Amino acid sequence: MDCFVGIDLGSTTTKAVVLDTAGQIIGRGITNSRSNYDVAAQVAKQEAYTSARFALLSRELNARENITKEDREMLEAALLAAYRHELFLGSLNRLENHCREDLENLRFANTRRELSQALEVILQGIRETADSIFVPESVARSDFFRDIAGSAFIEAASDITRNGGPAFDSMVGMFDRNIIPVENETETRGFEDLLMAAYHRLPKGLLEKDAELAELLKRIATLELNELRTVGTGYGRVRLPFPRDCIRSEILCHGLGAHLMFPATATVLDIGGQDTKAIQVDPQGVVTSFQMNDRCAAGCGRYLGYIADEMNIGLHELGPLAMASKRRVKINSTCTVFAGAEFRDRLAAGQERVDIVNGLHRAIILRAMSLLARSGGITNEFTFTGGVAKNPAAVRALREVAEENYGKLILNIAPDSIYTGAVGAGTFAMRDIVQGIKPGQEAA
Amino acid sequence: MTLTAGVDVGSGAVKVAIMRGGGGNEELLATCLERIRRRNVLDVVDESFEAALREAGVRRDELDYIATSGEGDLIPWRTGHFYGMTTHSRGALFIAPEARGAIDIGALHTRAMRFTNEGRVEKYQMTSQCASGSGQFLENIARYLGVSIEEIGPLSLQSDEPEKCSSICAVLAETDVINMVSRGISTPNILRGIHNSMAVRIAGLVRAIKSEGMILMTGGLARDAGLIAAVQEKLQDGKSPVEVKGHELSVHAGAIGAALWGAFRHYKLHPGELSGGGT
Amino acid sequence: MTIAAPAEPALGGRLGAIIRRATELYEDLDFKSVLDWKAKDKTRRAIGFLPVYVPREVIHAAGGLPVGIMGGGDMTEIVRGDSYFQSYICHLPRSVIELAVSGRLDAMDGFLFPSICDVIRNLSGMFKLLKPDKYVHYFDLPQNFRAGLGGKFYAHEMRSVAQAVAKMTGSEVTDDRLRESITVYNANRRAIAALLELRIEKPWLIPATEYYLMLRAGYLLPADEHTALVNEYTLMVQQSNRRPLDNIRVMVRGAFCEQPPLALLRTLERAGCYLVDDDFVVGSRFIPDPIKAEGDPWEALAEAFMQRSLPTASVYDEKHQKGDLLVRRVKDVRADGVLLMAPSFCDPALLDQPMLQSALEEAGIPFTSFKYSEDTGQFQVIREQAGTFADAIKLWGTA
Amino acid sequence: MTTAAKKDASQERQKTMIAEHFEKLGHAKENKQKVVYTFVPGNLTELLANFDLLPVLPEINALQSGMRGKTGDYIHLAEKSGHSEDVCTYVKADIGMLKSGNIGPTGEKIPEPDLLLLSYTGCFTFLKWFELLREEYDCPVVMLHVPYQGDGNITPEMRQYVAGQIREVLIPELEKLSGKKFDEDRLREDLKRSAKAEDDLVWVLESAKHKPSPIDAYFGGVYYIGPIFTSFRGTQDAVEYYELLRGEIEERIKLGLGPVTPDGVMNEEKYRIVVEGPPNWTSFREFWKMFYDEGAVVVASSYTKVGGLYDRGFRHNPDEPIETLADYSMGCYTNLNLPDRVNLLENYVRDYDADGFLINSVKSCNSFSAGQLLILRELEKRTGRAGGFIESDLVDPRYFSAANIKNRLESYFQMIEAKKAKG
Ligand SMILES: Nc1ncnc2c1ncn2[C@@H]1O[C@H](COP(=O)(O)OP(=O)(O)O)[C@@H](O)[C@H]1O
Ligand SMILES: Nc1ncnc2c1ncn2[C@@H]1O[C@H](COP(=O)(O)OP(=O)(O)O)[C@@H](O)[C@H]1O
Ligand code: SF4
Ligand code: SF4
Ligand code: SF4
Repeated sequence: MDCFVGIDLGSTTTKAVVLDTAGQIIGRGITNSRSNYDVAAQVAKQEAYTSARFALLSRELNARENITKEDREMLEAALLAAYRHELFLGSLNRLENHCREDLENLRFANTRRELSQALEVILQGIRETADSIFVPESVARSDFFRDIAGSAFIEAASDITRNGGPAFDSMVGMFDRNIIPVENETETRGFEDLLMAAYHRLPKGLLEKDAELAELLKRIATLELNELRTVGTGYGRVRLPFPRDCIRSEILCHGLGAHLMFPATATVLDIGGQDTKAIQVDPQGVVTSFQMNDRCAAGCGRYLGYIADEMNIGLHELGPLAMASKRRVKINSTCTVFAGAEFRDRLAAGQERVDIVNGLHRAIILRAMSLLARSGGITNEFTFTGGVAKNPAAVRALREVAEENYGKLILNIAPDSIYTGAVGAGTFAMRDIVQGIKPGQEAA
Repeated sequence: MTLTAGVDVGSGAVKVAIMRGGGGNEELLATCLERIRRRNVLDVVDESFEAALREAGVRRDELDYIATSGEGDLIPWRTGHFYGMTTHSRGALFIAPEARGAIDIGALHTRAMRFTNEGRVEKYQMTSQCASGSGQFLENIARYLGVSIEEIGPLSLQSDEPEKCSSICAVLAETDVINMVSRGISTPNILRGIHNSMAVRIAGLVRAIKSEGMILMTGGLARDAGLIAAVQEKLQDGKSPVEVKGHELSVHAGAIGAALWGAFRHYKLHPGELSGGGT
Repeated sequence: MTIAAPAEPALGGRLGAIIRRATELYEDLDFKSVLDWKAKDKTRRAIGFLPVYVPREVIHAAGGLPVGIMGGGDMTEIVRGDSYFQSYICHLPRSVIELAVSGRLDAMDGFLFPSICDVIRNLSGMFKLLKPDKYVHYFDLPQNFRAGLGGKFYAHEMRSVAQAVAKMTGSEVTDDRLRESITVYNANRRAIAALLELRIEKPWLIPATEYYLMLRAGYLLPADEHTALVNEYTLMVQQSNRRPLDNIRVMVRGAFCEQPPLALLRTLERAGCYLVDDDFVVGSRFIPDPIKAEGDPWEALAEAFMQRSLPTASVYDEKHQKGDLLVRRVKDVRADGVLLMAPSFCDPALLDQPMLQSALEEAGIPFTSFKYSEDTGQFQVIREQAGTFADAIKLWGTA
Repeated sequence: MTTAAKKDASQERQKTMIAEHFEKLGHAKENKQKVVYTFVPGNLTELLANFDLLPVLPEINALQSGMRGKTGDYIHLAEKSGHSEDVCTYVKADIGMLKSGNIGPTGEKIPEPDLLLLSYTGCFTFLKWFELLREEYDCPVVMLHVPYQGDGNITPEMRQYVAGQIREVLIPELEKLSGKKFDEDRLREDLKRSAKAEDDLVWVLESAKHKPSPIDAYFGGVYYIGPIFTSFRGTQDAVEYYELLRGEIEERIKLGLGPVTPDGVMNEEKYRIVVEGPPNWTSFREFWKMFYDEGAVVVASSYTKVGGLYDRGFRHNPDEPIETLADYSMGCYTNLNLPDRVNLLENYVRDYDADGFLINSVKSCNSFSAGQLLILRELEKRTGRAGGFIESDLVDPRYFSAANIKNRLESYFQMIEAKKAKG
C-alpha cells in the first residue's frame, strides 16, 4: 500500500508518523533524539512502520470470527509487549557487549574483576525488571531504553555499593559511557524476525487461541509499504539527511498539524523538550504570528525531565503525582538546570512533594503564558501540543490559567498531540504528491 | 592539639576533611568525596563522614569542632557553619600558600574570590540565577559525548581547532553539542570550545574582583586541566597578570577551609588551648 | 536555599495578631482593605501612587486615601504583563500592569506616577491609554531646589493634585485642612522614627520582615490607624523575649523602588545579617522629621521635600554629597557594612552604585552588591554572598 | 547603482562642518575657549554660542564610537570598573571612552569640560550620566530641570519654571564661566537663523510624502538632522547646509529618484514604513542594508524628532528668546507622553501613507523602550496596518544579532505583502 511519512526531529524526541493516501495516521513512532540524527530519524521511522503493521494486524484480527473479542485483545497486547521486550533485550545485549569491551580498557586493570561481577548482577537486575515491565498489563515508566535501563541500573548499582561493592560512580560511569553507542546503533533484526521472536515468547495457552496466527503474522510482516514521500521538520531539520525541498519549518508544521487535528484552532501552544512555541493560525491553518523562547530553555519539557530524574520516577508518573495535590507551592524560577536543586531546597523546607511538583507544573505554564501573551494572546479554539501535553497536571494548570485570564475556552488536546509536528510534515508530503507540487517549488 | 572536621555539602557532591592542629600549624589527616547522584543528601553526608573518620583514624567524639559549608547548614550535628566563599578562600590558601585568589566551579555555581595572606575574603563575585557554564552543564555535555568527566580535561587539551560555542544556556548547549557531533566536529574540539566559552564568563568574574597573582581553581572542575588552560588563556588575553592553577586537593578546598575556620573559632571560644596544646 | 528557612513559628498573643494583620494587608493584592474603607462612605476615594514619594498629606487633606502600589511582589503570576514589557525592563511595571489588566487595581480612583525613572514615567502614559476614564497623573518632582523656582513649580504640582482629588471627593483642600494632614502624618513620622530607632539599638527585637510589613501597612491603612499599629508594635516587641544572635549589622541601599520579596529579607537574616537600616518603602519615611505645621503648608511641604528628604538615586544630588551622606549614615546606625542591592535592569539604582561604592571604598567600609527582582525565587547565590560577607566581618571583626 | 561613487555636496559640507568643530575642540584649551558638555534633546546651543562656549555632546561621541566599532571595548572597560550589564550603554560607552583617553571621531582628543550642563529632557539617565562624569572631572554642574509633558501639554507653570531656571541659574553661571555678558540681541539673531534652517529641514523630512520617497527618513534621516540637532543650530553654516540639501532633494523629486543608500540610489520602493526607536550604530550599514535590499524605505521616524518636533510646527521664535528656548526643550520627542507618541506615529502612518510601522526596541534606552509593546498594539488597532518589532541596542555589539533581526524583518515584510494582497 502507498503511504507518506512525516518526521519531526525534536530536541528531545524524534517523532515519525505514517499516513495513508487519505491522510489518516496509520503508524506512529517515537524515540529520543541523540547525537546522530540519521539514526534517530531511522529509528522513529522504523517504529512508525512497526506501529503501522501492528495497526494492520489489529484490523485483520478484528475481521476474524474464530476468536473472541477478549482473546483477540489479549493476544494483541501480549504480542506488542513481547515485541517490545525483544527490542529491549536486543539493546540490553548491545549494552552488555559495550560494557564488557569497555572493561578491557587498561585503566580498569585493578578493578576489572570487581566491576565485571557487579555488571553481571546489575544486568540480571535489569532483565528481571524487564520481565516485569513487558507484560500486557504493566504501565511502562518510559518508552525509552535509556530511561528504563538507566534507572534499573542506578538502583542496582547503589545496592551494590551499599553492600560493600565497587564505588557507585565507577558503575554509573560505565553506564553513561556505553549507553551512547547503544543508542546510536539500530536493531539488526528485521521486523519479521522480531515479530516471530515475540511470537515465540507468547505463552502456549494464548497461542492456541488462534491456530493461523503465525501465518497471519508472516503476511503482515511481509506486506509491502510503499513510501511515496517523506517530509522532515523540527529543531534538527537542517541536519536531516533529506533534500532541501523535503524539509519544512517546524512552526509551519505545528500550525498545520494542529489545524488538521482541530480545524477550528486559532491558537496553538507547543511545549517540547527544549522549546516552547506560541503560534496563531488563521482558519486555513496558515501561521499568522508566533513567538518562541530563545537563549534560555527554562520552563520547557526538559525541566520536568530533570525533576523526574531528581525524584527517580518516570516522566509518565510526574503528572499524576501532581494531580494528587490540592495546594501548590509558588515557584518563580524555572531554570532547567536548577530544577533539581530547587526541588531539594523546598523539600528541606518541609514542603510537600506533591505540592512542589504541582507548583512546578504551574510555573511552566506561566512561562508559556508570557509567550502566548506576546504572540497575541489566546483565541478560541486553543490547541495544546508537544510532549508536555501528555502530562495531565500541565494540562490542568494550563486550563486554569487560560480560563482565568482569557475566559472560557475550548482546549483541544489530541492523544496524538506529541506527533503534531510530524503530522503537519506528513501532510505537506502528501500535498506535495497529491496536489502535484513538484519538489523544489514550495521551499520551506 | 585540636581535631576538627569540615563538611562541604555541594549540589553535586559531599566533601569531608579532617584536620589536626591550628594557628598556622595544621595537618590534613583525611579527605573524602562522595557524589550525591540522586541519593538522600544526609545519607551521603553520613557515609562520607564515617569514611573520612575511618581514614583519619579519629573517633567522632574526639572532634573539637565540626564545621559545615555549602548547603551543610542542614546538618543537625554541626558545631558551626561558614559560607562557601569563606571556606574556599581559606582552603585555597592552605593548599597553595602563594594563592591570593580562587575560582570555585561547582555543580551549579561559579564564584571568584580574592583574599589576603590570612585567608580573609576581600572581594568576590558569583554567577547568578543561571546555571550556564557550571559543572552540571559540563557533565551533561560529557554524557552526550560519551566521555567520562575524568576524560574531559585530557581530551580538551588535544584540541587543534576549538569549535565556537555560542549557546549560553546549559540546556540549549546540549543541543548545540548534538549538532556539532553530527557535523563531525571532533570531541576534543567540542570540549575545548565549551571550555573556551566557559572561560570567557569565568575571566569576567576574575576581572570583576580585580584579582592578581596566583589563583587556585577549587571545586570539582579544578581537576579539569582543559578548563584551567582555557581560563589561563582568556585571562592572558585580558592582559591581567594572573596565573591559574589546579591542585590534587582543590575539590576539597571547601571542606578543608571549613575545618580550618572551625579550629580558628574553637581557639577563639577556648583561648589558651593553643598554647596548652603544644604544637 | 531560600525557603529552606522553616516558616517562623507563628506568634501568639497581641504581637502575633499585629503581624498577621500586617501580613494580610501585604498579601492582599486585590486591595480589599481599600475597598472596605471605601464602602464605609460613598464619597471616599482612593488614589494609588507608585514609588518613590508623593506628599500623601495633600491627598489626605482632600479626603482621599493614598495607597502605595509597590508591584506584585512574588505573589503575582505574570500572565499578560510580559506582553507589555521587553525582557530587559525591570519587573515592577509588569506586575503593576498585570494587576491593572486583571482588574485588581479597580479599587483606585486615580493614579499618581512620581518622577523617578523613565519606566514609571512611561507607565503613566500606558495607564492613560489603558484606563482612559481614570485620573492618571505624572507627578513631576522638582530637580531644582530653589524656593522661587523648583519650590513654586512643585507647589503648583501639589495644588493640581489637590484639585483633582477634591473634585472626586467634593472636599476642597484648604490651608487649614492641609496643616491638619501634616500634623497627622507628623505623628506617623514619629512612630516610624521610634521604630527605626529601636531597630538600630536592638535589631534582634525587630526581624527585617516584620519591620518591612509594618512599613508596607502604612501604604494601605489610613495614616492614624497605621500610626497606632506601629506604636503598638513597637511597644509589644520590647516586651517580647527575643534574644540577640551572633549576627552582623548591615545597611541596605538601592532597593528604593522595586521591592525585594519577604523571603529575600529572611534569607539575609538567616545568612547572619541584621538589617539596621535600609531604603525599602523609602517613600513612607522620605521626609524623616516632622514638617512645619504652621505657616503656608504648601511651602512647608515643598521645603521639606527639597531640603530635608532622604537621598535617592532619582533626585539630583545638587550638593554632591551622596557619598558623604552614605558614609555618615553607616556610622550613625553603627553598621558593620553595606549591602548594595538593586533591582535588575534598574538604571537609577545601578548607575548610582559605582558612586556609592567608591565612597564606601574610600571610607574603608565593607560592602557587597547584588541584584534581585521582586519575584526572585532562588536565593542561594544571595545567601552565599551575604553569608560570606557576614563571615568575613564575624571572623575578622571590623570595630 | 550608478550614483554610488559621488558623495552629495551636502554630505561633503556636513563633513567639513564637523571636522572644523572637532578641530576647534582640539585646540580649545590653547585658545582658552571654554568647553561645555551637554545633551542633544532640548540642548541650548544658541545660548552657549552667546557666550562663545564650545559644546560637546557625549551621546554623539558614543554613537560615533559605535559606528567606528569602538564601543564594544569601551563598554567592557566600564563594566570592568563596576558598571552593571543592565544599564544604558551610551553611558558606559562614554565612560569607557573617557577611560581610554577621550579620543574623538577625528582622532583628536576631546577636551575636558569646564562645565557640565545637565539639561534634562526626556531621560532620567542623563542625570546619572553627569553625576558620574562629575566624579571624573573637577568641574561644576548646572541642572536645567525640564518637566515632562505628562499630561500632554506645556502648562504656563512649566514654561515659567524652565524660563526662570534659564534666566536665574543658567545665564549667571554661563556668564561667570565665560566672563562675558549675556547678549540678547545676538541670541535673537541666532534664533532667526535657527528658524530658517528648521523650515528647510521640515521641507526635507516631508519630501518623503512623495512616491517614491526621495529620502530615507530614518537611516538617511540621521544624517539630515545632524547639524540642527547639535552644535550648529543658529549658525550660518547650518542655514546654508539645509539650503543645499533642499536643492538636492528637489532635484531628486524632479527626476523621480528614490533615496540614496550606501550602495547607490534605491531602485524600487516596495514598502513604505514608519519606524519608532533609535537605530543601532554598531552595525548601522548592515542594518540599513536589510531594509534597502528588500525595497523598504522609511518614510518617517520618531528618532529624527529627539532634537525637536519641527514638523509639528515648532520654530525657534526670536521674539521671545528665553521662552522659546524653554518651549523647545520641553517639546522634543523624548519629552512626549506615551499617548502623544502613539498619536504622532499614527499620524505619520497616515500622512506618509505607510504600509506599516516597525519598532526597533533598544535594550539600552528605557526612555524609548518602556511601553513600546503597547504602542505597537495601539498602532495596529488604530491603523490596521502591519506592525513589526525587533530588538537591538544602540552601541552594544553584543545585542545586535544580525541573523535574528534579518529573520524577523523578512517575515515582517512578508506580512506586509500578505496584508497588501488581502487589500
Ligand atoms: N508521557 C509523558 N508524560 C509527561 N510528559 C511527557 C511524556 N512524554 C513526553 N513528555 C514531555 O515532553 C517533552 C518532550 O516533548 P517533545 O515535544 O517530544 O519535545 P521536542 O519536540 O523538543 O523534542 C519531554 O521533555 C517531557 O517533559
Ligand atoms: N575530573 C573532573 N573533571 C571535570 N569535572 C569534574 C571532575 N571531577 C568532578 N567534576 C565536576 O565537579 C562538579 C562537582 O564539583 P563540586 O565542587 O563538588 O560541586 P558542588 O560543591 O556544587 O557539589 C561536578 O559537577 C562534576 O561535573
Ligand atoms: S541554564 Fe537555566 S537559566 Fe540559564 S539559560 Fe539555561 S535554562 Fe535558562
Ligand atoms: S525598579 Fe528602577 S527602573 Fe524599575 S521602575 Fe523602579 S526605579 Fe524604575
Ligand atoms: S537611556 Fe536612552 S535617552 Fe537616556 S541616555 Fe540612554 S540612550 Fe539616551
